[in-house]
Amino acid sequence: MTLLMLATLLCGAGMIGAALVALLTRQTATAVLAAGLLSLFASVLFVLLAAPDVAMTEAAIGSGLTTFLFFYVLGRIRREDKK
Amino acid sequence: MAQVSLLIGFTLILLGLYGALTNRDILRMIVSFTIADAGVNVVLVSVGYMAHRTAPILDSAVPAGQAAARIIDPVPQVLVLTAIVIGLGVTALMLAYAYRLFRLRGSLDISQFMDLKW
Amino acid sequence: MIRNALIGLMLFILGSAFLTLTMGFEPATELNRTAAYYATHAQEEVGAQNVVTAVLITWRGLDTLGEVTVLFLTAAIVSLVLSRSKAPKGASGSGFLPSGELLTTGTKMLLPLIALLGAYVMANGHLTPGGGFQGGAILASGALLMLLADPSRRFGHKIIHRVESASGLAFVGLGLLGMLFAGGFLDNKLLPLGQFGALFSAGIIPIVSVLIGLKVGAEFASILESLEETEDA
Amino acid sequence: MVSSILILAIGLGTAFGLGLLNRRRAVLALGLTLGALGLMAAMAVGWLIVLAQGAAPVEIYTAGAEPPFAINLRMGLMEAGAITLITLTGLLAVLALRTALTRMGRGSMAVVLVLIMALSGLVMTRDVFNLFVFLELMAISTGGLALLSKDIRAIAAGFKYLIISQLVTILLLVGIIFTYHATGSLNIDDIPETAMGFSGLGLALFLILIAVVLELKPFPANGWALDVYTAAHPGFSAVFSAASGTAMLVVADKLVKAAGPDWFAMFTLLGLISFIGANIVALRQDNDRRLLGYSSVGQLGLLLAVIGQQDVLGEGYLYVAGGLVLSHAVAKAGLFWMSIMVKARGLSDWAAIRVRPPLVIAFATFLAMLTGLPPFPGFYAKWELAQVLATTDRLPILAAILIGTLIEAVYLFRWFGMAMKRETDTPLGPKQIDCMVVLITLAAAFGLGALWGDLSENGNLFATVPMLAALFFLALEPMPAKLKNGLAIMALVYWFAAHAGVYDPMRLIFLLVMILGGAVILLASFNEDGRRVGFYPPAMLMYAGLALLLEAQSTFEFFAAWEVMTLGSYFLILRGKQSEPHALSYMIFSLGGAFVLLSGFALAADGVTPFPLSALSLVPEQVAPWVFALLAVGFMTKTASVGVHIWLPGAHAEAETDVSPMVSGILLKAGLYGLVVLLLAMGRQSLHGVDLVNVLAWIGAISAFVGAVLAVFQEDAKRLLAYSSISQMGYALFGLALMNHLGWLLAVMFVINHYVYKSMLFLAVGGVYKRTHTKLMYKMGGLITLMPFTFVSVLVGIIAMSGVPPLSGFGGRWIFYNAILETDLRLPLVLIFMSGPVGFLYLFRLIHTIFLGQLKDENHQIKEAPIWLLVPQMIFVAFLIGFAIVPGLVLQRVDRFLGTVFGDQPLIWHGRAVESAFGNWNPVAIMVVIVVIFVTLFGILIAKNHDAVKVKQFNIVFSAERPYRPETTHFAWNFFAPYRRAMGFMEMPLVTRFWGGVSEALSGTAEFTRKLYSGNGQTYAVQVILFVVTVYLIALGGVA
Repeated sequence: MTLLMLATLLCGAGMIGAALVALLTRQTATAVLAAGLLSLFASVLFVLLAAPDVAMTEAAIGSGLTTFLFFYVLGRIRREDKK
Repeated sequence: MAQVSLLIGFTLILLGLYGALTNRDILRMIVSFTIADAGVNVVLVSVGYMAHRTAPILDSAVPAGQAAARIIDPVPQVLVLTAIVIGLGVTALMLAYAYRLFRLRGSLDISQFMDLKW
Repeated sequence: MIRNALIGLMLFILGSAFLTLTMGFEPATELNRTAAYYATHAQEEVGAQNVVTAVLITWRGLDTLGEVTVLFLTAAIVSLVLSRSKAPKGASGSGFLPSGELLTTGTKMLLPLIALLGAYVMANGHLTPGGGFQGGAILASGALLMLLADPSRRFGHKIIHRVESASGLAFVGLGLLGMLFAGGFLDNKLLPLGQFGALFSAGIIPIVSVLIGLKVGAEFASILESLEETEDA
Repeated sequence: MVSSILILAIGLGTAFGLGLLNRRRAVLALGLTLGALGLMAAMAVGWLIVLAQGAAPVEIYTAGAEPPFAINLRMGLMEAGAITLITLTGLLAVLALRTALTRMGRGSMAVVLVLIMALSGLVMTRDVFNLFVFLELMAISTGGLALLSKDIRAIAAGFKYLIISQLVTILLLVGIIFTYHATGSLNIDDIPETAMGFSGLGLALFLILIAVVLELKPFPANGWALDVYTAAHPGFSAVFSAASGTAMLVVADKLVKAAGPDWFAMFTLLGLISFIGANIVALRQDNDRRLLGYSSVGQLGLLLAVIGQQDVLGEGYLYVAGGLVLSHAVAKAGLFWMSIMVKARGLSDWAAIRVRPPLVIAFATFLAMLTGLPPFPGFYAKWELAQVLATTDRLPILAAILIGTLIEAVYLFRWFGMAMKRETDTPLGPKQIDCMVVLITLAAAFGLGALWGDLSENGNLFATVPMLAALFFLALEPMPAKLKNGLAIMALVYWFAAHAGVYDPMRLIFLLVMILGGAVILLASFNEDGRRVGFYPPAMLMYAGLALLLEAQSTFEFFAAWEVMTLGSYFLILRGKQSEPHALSYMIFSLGGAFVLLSGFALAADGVTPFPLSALSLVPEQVAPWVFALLAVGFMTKTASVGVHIWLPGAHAEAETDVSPMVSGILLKAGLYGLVVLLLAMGRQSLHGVDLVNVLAWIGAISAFVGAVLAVFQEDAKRLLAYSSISQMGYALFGLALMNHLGWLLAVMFVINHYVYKSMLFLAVGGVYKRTHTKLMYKMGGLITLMPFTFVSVLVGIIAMSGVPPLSGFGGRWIFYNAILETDLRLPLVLIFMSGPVGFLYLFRLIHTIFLGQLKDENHQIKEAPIWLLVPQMIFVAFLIGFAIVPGLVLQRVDRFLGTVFGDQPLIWHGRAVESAFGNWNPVAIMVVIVVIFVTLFGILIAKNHDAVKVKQFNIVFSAERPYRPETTHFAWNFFAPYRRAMGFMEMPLVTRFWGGVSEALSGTAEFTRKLYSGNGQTYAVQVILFVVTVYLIALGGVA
């Protein structure tokens, strides 16, 4: 029980930390990565909260596809910005 | 346990909102919204959490007869699944808009897009 | 600065509302009547081991249909947003340079595996964690990989759109069949429930799962396609 | 009926299926989209018919399980109505959007289908989370469809919209999950009635409800929505306003119903703020689409408030809310679709529609509908609403709603005025289909009006002969004017003949003046050639209102007739060349007056429906004075009593030649009729010890005096006549307020006389204007030889009017002096006495400056006025002389009737002579004496004529001075300068300045407030959160 609690707290700290990084960093790319990391932490938290389905989805969609989409758009914007 | 994760979720929502309301960069606003969305998802799942119970899957460990006493509430999880997918959709859409807006002005600063007012 | 302080203050008040909710929150000790119903009826009425999938696809099937529609809508609109400028054939619009031999070969090897995994996750949604959405996302990541490996290669538009439309139509059609032959829109008992725990069981859930998976994968591929085909400014 | 889930399935299935089509088959895809929407609409209509016939609402279960375990939908009357509206709007919108949709391809069509499907789903679903899913679908498709516009700013608007919907999502989801936690169910029907509280379920419900309110774009947290309205394709804006708005209202309704009456106050307050705020801001708006956006926001606010009032509306709730929703939706959609054809965005660019009369009719109809004028559903709804709010002592809410409506009317009718009177460089881009879409909407507007009238317990305006006649003239528009004029006269004469025998003498007098008098004035309209498009429908609408006014037995009928009359006369006045601002101020004052009447009637009825006018005498003592005061103010607005008179001079002076006598000679009498009805029923009332009737007498006296003084200083002949009307109506008001037999007889005399000589003078001056092309008197002069008939009619007119013997004006004065000798109102009496000679000052100018003196060079060639203008004048001349000789013909009957009212008989009629306590009046003898004197004097003058010396026009020596302004050298210019020095202070535009201040203040507020809408999407998001937090704090304070 306490172990579960500890893991939860750790996850929470990780998420909030990632969120802060995402908010405070100057680099958009870092922010996107931090948000992806946050999603990963979230899926761990979901496992802890006995929600494996949600965890899978969050991992695949939240940290996977979303992050990729961000990078994709970011990449294009950067390249065009340079022109 | 549930309260702790609720707090985590709410904190994420507020952090996300703060970011979305203070960052002028459109992409950063969208990132902030995904953080807030993650927070909402955590809140939803936390509400369904019940201590000392297992995930809502009826395998050999949890026979159907005992299910009502052994599993946690599946409904919030279902809602979160839906919410995550919808969140992806909205994020993708906002990103496409952001890209279009960027091509319009060559800038991602939201205060550049104030042609419509009053 | 004043603006940020104001925003902070506002969020503080909002936070205090959230705090009230948290403090007043008492975790349930018993399943409420809805959840209890699901827990006790999942086996006999739906025949799915994974209660989440059972709820998602059967009892809250209309939500799921709506959610698939959200992705459909997003794909359609993303293509509208970006449609003004299409890249000429063969030219890459992606932000990534053509990749090396390794990635290309690796992709060719990985792709069947990814597809298989996706199919597995989809088809087993009623038994284990996973289901249409997760499987669809896995398929989508396959498409992504393809794109990374060979950005200049076009997806088969037609195939994507056909899959997108056909799976959606089939979903709606299944729902309507449920009205005709069973208890209502998207009623699971359209097909026999089969043996509890088997792959081909749980009524239409596996079929719907696969349809959802295909649809999600196709929609995401379509979004990627739209992004990909946009010409550089 | 087929299951209503098919409506969703068809929409969704078609949207998915479109992807199977070949990309190039855009037209086929459009056809499929239309077909699907048509099918959906047909099903909705089918359900509506079944449910309207009393079938019970149907629950649709999905997944073969009962709620709350599976999602269920409900199809009830409200749902069926809303979905019918939504699907039909969608259908027409696709037609309107066809070009954009085919350009963007099948994907865009799929999005439209999904949007309409989602809106229908929102309406039907009974599950909160399902609601959320549909809401997201709505938000996403809205964000996407904003792109259909060619305006690139639409991209930013769509993005702003998405930002806000993210915020809404967050609030909604948190609210939903805690509601689920508290109730163990996601079904709306399982939400227990919850007190407004700020913990647990109460707070969760707060979050859900506020999220729904946000989707209704509440002022001031709505900049994002306005940007969408401004930039989106109007074909889509119609859906955004009409269909999405309706769906969200239904959602708000079902959620708040579940949450219980504790939340109604919040909805009402937020709704009213939105209604008034948005309308004020709209005052400063000059982009048509954004203006419509503000109006949409306002209307949704009004409806939110109505949802909040459902506790008192009871069974009438659906009727009221439905009437308002439909009025808003149909009118707004129609206007947005019209704006497709108008190619430039300024308000005055709508002048382009003038080339297509049907579009003008549509424009007018939609505006009338939005303002809640008859015969449209909003009118019936507003009446019902006012009744209920007054009965339940919610007068502040009623006042707020009426003020908001009035502000809305200001900018809507200003817009109409601009469209009618200004010019634009951008021609109309009319396409057959766009016109068709608008005309279908127009037909729907009338259909709904008929339906709502049919459902009303107060009777259907469409079932009245005068209304039908007025509508008939709409159909006659392509005919030549002369034919229409003949028909109009026949119709009026017929109506008069059919009712003359039935009415009591008092009403008969008004019937005589309004209907038969109207027919006489219409003789002058034979002067017009061509088709005269846009004249007869409003004229007949006005006459229909007047006819119905006299027919009215209940307060509803009276009020409906009043509004019909106002609407018709507004369009009529607007026809004048320079009348744009004046018609607007006429409309605003009239509507304001009408709203005061509405409140008075509602207060009096206390929920009794229908409430007979005669029952006004039975109104309980504590409210009676208030009712009296409200009604009196309403009627005095129409008679242009001092204080609310500023609309009159412009409106009467700038109207067309044959319209001026109608609005002056006839329309003003409607106010008097109202006062007669009021005083007959309620008699004397006193409020805080003040005798209200005495107040009326004072107002009458002041109006009589001030009106006369102002008339003295006019240079414009028609304005002079207009100001004189204020004075004349003051007399009549004073007479009525004397509350005795003779006073009333005086008022009746004035009703007749004022009609006759004012119509006559307006026609005469109009004739002069037709020839000289000016209304400024100092530019005329010497016309006596060129226009002898006109001269005669002016001469007779001013003799009659100034009350000198021998004509009927003298009879009026005689009765009048008798009447005031019987009362003890000394001070106003002095004023009235003084306004007599002042009146003579201005009347004298009409003859002197126009017809006597030197003829101007440029006027040498002019001819007598057109024959058709002279015909009615000569009829009036004959009548005046006849009436002067035998006043008894009419007056005796009224006198007898008044005897039954006041129970006395101060006049004794001896054949043609009359005798009172103070003396006698023998009209024939007077006539003989005067004619003898006149002939004698005339003879002497002719005999002496050879003494006169003729002077040439330019036989003037300037003593080396060049006049700065040439007109100042004319002797008639500023004729009464000495008086101006003495009495000029009376001219000080106190009242004008007061009303100017009111309008300045409103417009300043608007200018200040709209700066909120900075255009920055992030600021909008901050505003939305601020809105939520503020409401939360206020509600928290309210609960604590």
